[in-house]
Amino acid sequence: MESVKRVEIVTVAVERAALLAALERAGAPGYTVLRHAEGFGNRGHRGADELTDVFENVYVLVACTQDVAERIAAAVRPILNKFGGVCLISDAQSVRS
Amino acid sequence: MESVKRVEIVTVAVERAALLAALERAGAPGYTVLRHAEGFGNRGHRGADELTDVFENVYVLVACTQDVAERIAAAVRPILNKFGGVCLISDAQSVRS
Amino acid sequence: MESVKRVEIVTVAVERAALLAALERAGAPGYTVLRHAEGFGNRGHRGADELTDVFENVYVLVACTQDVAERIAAAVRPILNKFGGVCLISDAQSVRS
Amino acid sequence: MSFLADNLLNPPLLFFILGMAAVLVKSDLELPQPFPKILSLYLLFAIGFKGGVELSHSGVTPRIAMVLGAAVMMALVVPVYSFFLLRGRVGVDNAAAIAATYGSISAVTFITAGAFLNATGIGYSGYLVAAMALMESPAIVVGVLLYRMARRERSAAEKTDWPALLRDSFFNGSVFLLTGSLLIGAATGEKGWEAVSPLTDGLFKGVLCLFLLDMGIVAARRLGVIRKAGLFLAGFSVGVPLVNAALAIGLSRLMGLDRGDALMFTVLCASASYIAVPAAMRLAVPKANPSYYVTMALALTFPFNVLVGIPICFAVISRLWG
Amino acid sequence: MSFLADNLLNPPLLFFILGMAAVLVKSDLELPQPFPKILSLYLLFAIGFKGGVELSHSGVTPRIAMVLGAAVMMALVVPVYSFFLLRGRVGVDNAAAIAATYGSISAVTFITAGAFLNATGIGYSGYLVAAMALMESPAIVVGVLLYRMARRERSAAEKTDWPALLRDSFFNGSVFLLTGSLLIGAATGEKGWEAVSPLTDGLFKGVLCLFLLDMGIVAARRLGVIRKAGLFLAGFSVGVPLVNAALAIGLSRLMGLDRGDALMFTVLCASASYIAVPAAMRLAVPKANPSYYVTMALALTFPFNVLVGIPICFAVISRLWG
Amino acid sequence: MSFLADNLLNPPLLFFILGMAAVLVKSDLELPQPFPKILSLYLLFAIGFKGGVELSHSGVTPRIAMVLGAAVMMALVVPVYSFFLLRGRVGVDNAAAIAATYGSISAVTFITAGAFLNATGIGYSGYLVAAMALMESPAIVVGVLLYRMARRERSAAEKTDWPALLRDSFFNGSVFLLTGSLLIGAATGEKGWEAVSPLTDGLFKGVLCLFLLDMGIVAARRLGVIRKAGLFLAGFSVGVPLVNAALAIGLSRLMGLDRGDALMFTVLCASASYIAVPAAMRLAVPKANPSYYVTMALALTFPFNVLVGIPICFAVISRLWG
Ligand SMILES: Nc1ncnc2c1ncn2[C@@H]1O[C@H](COP(=O)(O)O)[C@@H](O)[C@H]1O
Ligand SMILES: Nc1ncnc2c1ncn2[C@@H]1O[C@H](COP(=O)(O)O)[C@@H](O)[C@H]1O
Ligand SMILES: Nc1ncnc2c1ncn2[C@@H]1O[C@H](COP(=O)(O)O)[C@@H](O)[C@H]1O
Ligand code: NA
Ligand code: NA
Ligand code: NA
Repeated sequence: MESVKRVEIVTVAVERAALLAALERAGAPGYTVLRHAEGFGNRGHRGADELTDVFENVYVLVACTQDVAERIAAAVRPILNKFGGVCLISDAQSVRS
Repeated sequence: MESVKRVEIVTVAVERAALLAALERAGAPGYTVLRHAEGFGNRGHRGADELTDVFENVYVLVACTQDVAERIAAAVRPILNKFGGVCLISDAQSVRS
Repeated sequence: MESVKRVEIVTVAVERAALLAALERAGAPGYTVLRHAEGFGNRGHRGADELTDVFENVYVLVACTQDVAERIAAAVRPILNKFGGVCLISDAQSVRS
Repeated sequence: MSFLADNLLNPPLLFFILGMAAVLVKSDLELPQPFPKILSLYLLFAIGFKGGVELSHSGVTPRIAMVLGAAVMMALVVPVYSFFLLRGRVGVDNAAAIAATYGSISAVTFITAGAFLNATGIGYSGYLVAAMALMESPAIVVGVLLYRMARRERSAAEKTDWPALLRDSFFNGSVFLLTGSLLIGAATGEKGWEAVSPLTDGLFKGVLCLFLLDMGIVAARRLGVIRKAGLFLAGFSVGVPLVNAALAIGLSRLMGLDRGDALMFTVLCASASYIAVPAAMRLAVPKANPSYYVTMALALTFPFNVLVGIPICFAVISRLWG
Repeated sequence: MSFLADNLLNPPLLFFILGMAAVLVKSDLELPQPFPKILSLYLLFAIGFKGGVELSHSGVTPRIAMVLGAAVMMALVVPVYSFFLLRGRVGVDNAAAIAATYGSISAVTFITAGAFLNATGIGYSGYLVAAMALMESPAIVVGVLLYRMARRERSAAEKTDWPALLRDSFFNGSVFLLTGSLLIGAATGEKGWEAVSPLTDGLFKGVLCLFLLDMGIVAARRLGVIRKAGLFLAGFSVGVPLVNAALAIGLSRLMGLDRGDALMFTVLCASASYIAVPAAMRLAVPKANPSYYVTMALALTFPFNVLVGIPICFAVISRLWG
Repeated sequence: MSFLADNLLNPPLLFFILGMAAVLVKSDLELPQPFPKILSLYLLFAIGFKGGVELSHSGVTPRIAMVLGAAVMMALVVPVYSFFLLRGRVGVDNAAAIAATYGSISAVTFITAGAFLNATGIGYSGYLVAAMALMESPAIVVGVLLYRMARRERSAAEKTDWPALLRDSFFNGSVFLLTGSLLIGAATGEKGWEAVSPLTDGLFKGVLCLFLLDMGIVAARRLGVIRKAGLFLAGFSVGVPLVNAALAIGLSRLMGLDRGDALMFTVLCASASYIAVPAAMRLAVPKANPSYYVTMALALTFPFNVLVGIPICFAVISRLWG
C-alpha cells in the first residue's frame, strides 16, 4: 500500500483531448476516463441528451503523487476557468504488488 | 484550494429525476451524473442489461460544503430506504481559481 | 453515519466477471460498476473505441468495512498484476437509515 | 406435434434459442446496450404504425369496439383473480406486482405470434394492435388498487403518488410510442405507409430475429434466479397463461373472430409484461421483488409462450374453428 | 391555410409533434443515446451520397456555380447583419454566437423540406446538397471574426486558436461526413447508388420519423429555458428566418430556379444551426451562453420552420412562380 | 494497374479512405460506441445467414468437405510457421499472439472481398462462409499451445485456464453469432431467406460503407503506434499475408475452385484477426503486447488487403485461371 492523491476532474466533453494531453504533460502516471457524464453547475444543466457533444461532460480520475497532483491542479485551473467544471483532490491508499 | 465534502450517491435509475431535484432543493451547487451503472447489493444483482430501466442504477457526485452535505444526507436517506443504494461522504480539496 | 472504506478498482473490461466474483468471495456487501471506461497507464492508451472489448476498462466502487477492504485488496492484487489497472482505498462516511 | 416443430423452423424462434444457447455455453455474445432498447422501440413503432394504417381502412366498427371492450375487460379481470390466488403465498406486495404483470401484455409475444401466423399464410386485423395498446396500462392500476386496499389498515403513512403512477402507466415510453405510432398511422393511412414501410415492414422480420436473440440471452441469464421463485410461482408462470388463453379462445369464439384474430387476441391475454409493469411497480410497490415478477414473465412465461404456447393455441383454434 | 394542414399529415412532422407531446405529458419516452447521433450520421450520409450521385449527372454548370456562390454569400451576409442587430442587446459574445448560428444551416430542416416537397410530388436538384455543405462553415468564421474585431481593444491576452477553429468549422464531424459522402456519391455515380440506395433511400423517410421524434423531445425539453432568452430573442428566432427566407426567395427568382430548388435554397438560408455551430462556439467564444443560441435554434426556429415556415415559403413560391 | 483504380471506385473502400482522412485532418468525426459493434454484429449475422441458406442448397459435397479441410489446415499451419519466424525477434509471448492473429481470419476483409467480387459481377459459394467460421478459432489454440510448449520449462506456476481458453476461442461472441446464423440459415433455407433478406441483403452494402468508415478511423488512429512495432513487424504484416495468399492460390488451383471461390479462400488465408484473437490472447498470453498484434492486423494488414491485396490476388487469379 502506498499513499497517493486521487485527483478527479469534471469538465466539458469537447475539451477531453486537451485535458488528457495536459494531464500527460503534468506527469500523470495514468488516468481513467468516463465519458457521457451529465451535470449541473454554474452554467446550468448539461444534459447529455443533445445531438451535439456541447452539453456533455467528461469525468477523469488520476491516482498520483502529491507533486504531480499539484502540477495537475495548475494545469487544469485555466481549463476550468474557461470551460467550467470541478477538480477535487483527496487522499487514498494504492494497492500495488 | 478549498476544503469540501464529496458526496457520492448510487441508487436506482428510475429515481434519477427525483434525486436530482432533491439535491437542488438541498442546495447542491452542482453535481455530476453517470448513468447506466450496474451493481450488486441487498436487492441482488442489478444488471443494466435489461430491456427496462428497472435494473439500472445511477451514480451522482456532488462537491459541496459540510452544511449542504448534511442536508443532502437527510434528503437522500428516504430515497435510499425506499429504493436502495448507498450514499458516501468523504473529504477533498477543491481546485478553484 | 458509519465509517467505511471506499475501494475503487479499475482494470480491463474482459476481467469484469472474474473481478466481481472475486469481490463477492471477499465479502463485499455490494458494489457499483461503470463500464466503458477509457484510460492510460503502463500499458499505453486504452481507447474504448475499438471493435473488441480488449481495449476497454471497467470501474468498480465498493463501500465496505476495513476488514473486507483488506480482503479485497488481496483478491484484486493478482488481477492487477496480470492485467494491469489500479485499486485505491480511501475513507468515507456512509449515510444509512 | 408437427406444429411445434414447424414453429421451430421460424428464424426468429431459432435466434431466441441461439441466444439461450449462448448463455448456456458461456459465450460472451451480447447485443451491447442500448441496441436492445432501440430494437424494442423500432418494433413498437413499426407494429403501431401498421396497425394504425389498417385501422384507417376498417374504421372502428361496433364489432371492433366489442373486441376492444373484451380486451380491456380481460386486462381488468386477470389481475384480480391472480391477486387472490397469490396473496396467501407470496404476500400482498408480490401478489400485486405479479397480478399486474399477468394482466398486462408483452408486445414481443404479440409480434412473435404475428410472425408465426405470417409464416402459415394467415394475417390478422390492425385493430388488435389497438387492443394491445389498451391492455397495457389498466392492469397496472388494478394491481396498485388491490395493493392499496389490502394495505389500507396497516400503513397510513405510506402513500401512493397517484399522478406519478397514472403517468407511468398510461404515458410510459413504450405505451406512448405504440399509441402514438398507431394514431399517426391511422391519420396518414396508405400514404404514410408508403413512406415508412421499407423501414417498418421490410426490415421487420430481420430485426425481430436480432431482438429475439437478445431476449434469449436475457431470459437465459435470468433463469438462474428462478429457483428463488419456487415451484408454486413457476407453475403459476405457465398455468395462468394457459387459463387465460382458454378464456380468450372462448371469448374469441363467442365474438366470432376469425382464426388469425383469435390467435392474436389469445396471445395478448396469455402474455405477461416485463417492460411497462416493472417500471411502474418499482415506484408504486417498491417492496415487491422484481426477481420474482420480472423473472417469471421474462424467463418462464415468455419462452413458454413463444416456444410452445403460440403453436398450441393455434392448433386448438384451428381445430375448434374447423 | 390548407397547406399548413397538409404539412401536418406528413408522418415525420407528426412524429415531431409526438415527441413534443411526450415531454408535455411527462412521458419517459426517449431515444437512448447514442441512437439520435447515429440517426443524424445516417441522414447526413444518405443525403450527401444522393446529392453527389445527382451532381455526377448534372456536372457543375455555370448556373450551378452561381447558385453555390449565392449560397456562400448568404452565409457570409446573414451573420454580419445579425451581429449588429444583436450586439447592443445581448453583448458581443452572445451576438457573435447567435449570428453564426443563423448564418449557418440545419441539415434536418433541409431534409424535412425535402420530405415535404416529395409529398407534393416535386423534386429538387442534387447541387443544393453541395450548397448546404458549403454554407455550414463560413458563418462560424465570420461570427468569430466579428467577435475578435469587437474585442480587439479590450483583451489582447485572450487569443483565438485559429487552426483549431478552422478545423472545427470545416472538418467538424457533420460537415466532414456530408462533404465526404457527397464526393463519394459523385465519384461512384449510378453504380454506387445502386449499392447503397436500399439503405440511403428506402429507409430514409422512416428514419426521419424516428429522428424527428427525438428532435421533438429535445426541443420541448429546451422550451423551458426559453423564458431566459426573453421576448427580443424569441422575436429574432422567428423574424430573422422570415427575413432571410424573403431574401432567398428574391434571389431564387433572380437566378431563375425552379420551384423545388427555390424552396430548398430558401430553407437553407432560413434555417439555423444547432449542431456544428455550438461545438465551435464553445471553444472560440466560450462566454457566449448556449442556453441562448442553442435554445433559439433548436426550440424556436427549428419547430417554426418545419411546422410553419416551410409550407408558407412553398405557398409564396408557388404563387410567385405562378 | 487499372484493377487497383477500379477497386477504389467501390463505395465501401472510399468510405474506408474517408475515415482515414478524417483522422488525418483531425476531424472529430466518429461513430459513437456501440454503433461499430452493432454494425459488426449485423455483418456477421447477415453473412452467416446467407452462407447457411446457400449451404442448404448445395449440401456438403465431398468437394466442399475438402475445401473446408484445406481451410482448417491453413489455419493450423500458418501460426506454426509464423511462430518460428517471430520468436527470435519479439519473444515467445508476442510471437504466439501474432501467430494466432495471422492464422485466424478477418470477417470484414472477407466481406469486403465479397463486395469487390460482386462489383465485378462474380459470386462465390456459401460454404466459404462455413470455411471462415471454421478458421476463426483453431489458430488461437495453436498459438497458445506453441506458447505453452516454449514456456514449459520456465514457469510451472503460470497455468493456462484451458476451459476458459477453449470457450473464448470457440464460443466467443463473433464466432458464435456467425456459426449460429449459418446454422439457422441452413435450417430455414429459402423461406428463412425471404423473411430476413431485406435486412441482411438489401442493406448489406450500405452498412458496409458505414462500418468501413469506422474501420478507417480506428485504423488511422492506430497507425501512430506503428513505429513501436518497427520495420520487421511492418514487413511481416504485409509479407506474410502475401505468402499465405500465394499458398492459397496454389491450393485453390489444385482443388479446382472457380475464380470467385478461389479469391474468397485466398482472402481468408491472407487476412488477420483483430476481434476474436486479441480477446483470447489477453487472457492466455497476457504479456503479449496488443499494441503489436492488434496494430499490425488492424492498421497494416487490413488496409493493405482491402486496398491492394484483394485486387492483386484477383488479378493473379484471373490471369492464372485464364
Ligand atoms: N459542485 C459540483 N459537484 C459536482 N460536479 C460539479 C459541481 N459543479 C460543477 N460540476 C460539474 O461540472 C460541470 C460544469 O460545471 P459549471 O461550469 O459549474 O457549469 C457540471 O455540468 C457538472 O457536471
Ligand atoms: N456496498 C456498496 N458499495 C457500492 N455500491 C453499492 C453498495 N451497496 C449497494 N450499492 C449500489 O446500490 C445499488 C442498490 O443497492 P441495494 O439496494 O443494496 O441493492 C446496488 O445495485 C449497487 O449499485
Ligand atoms: N495512475 C492511474 N490513475 C488512474 N487510473 C489509472 C492509473 N493507472 C492506470 N489506470 C487505469 O488502469 C488501466 C490499466 O492500467 P495499466 O495496466 O497501468 O495500463 C488504465 O488504462 C487506466 O484506466
Ligand atoms: Na396478459
Ligand atoms: Na441560415
Ligand atoms: Na489468416
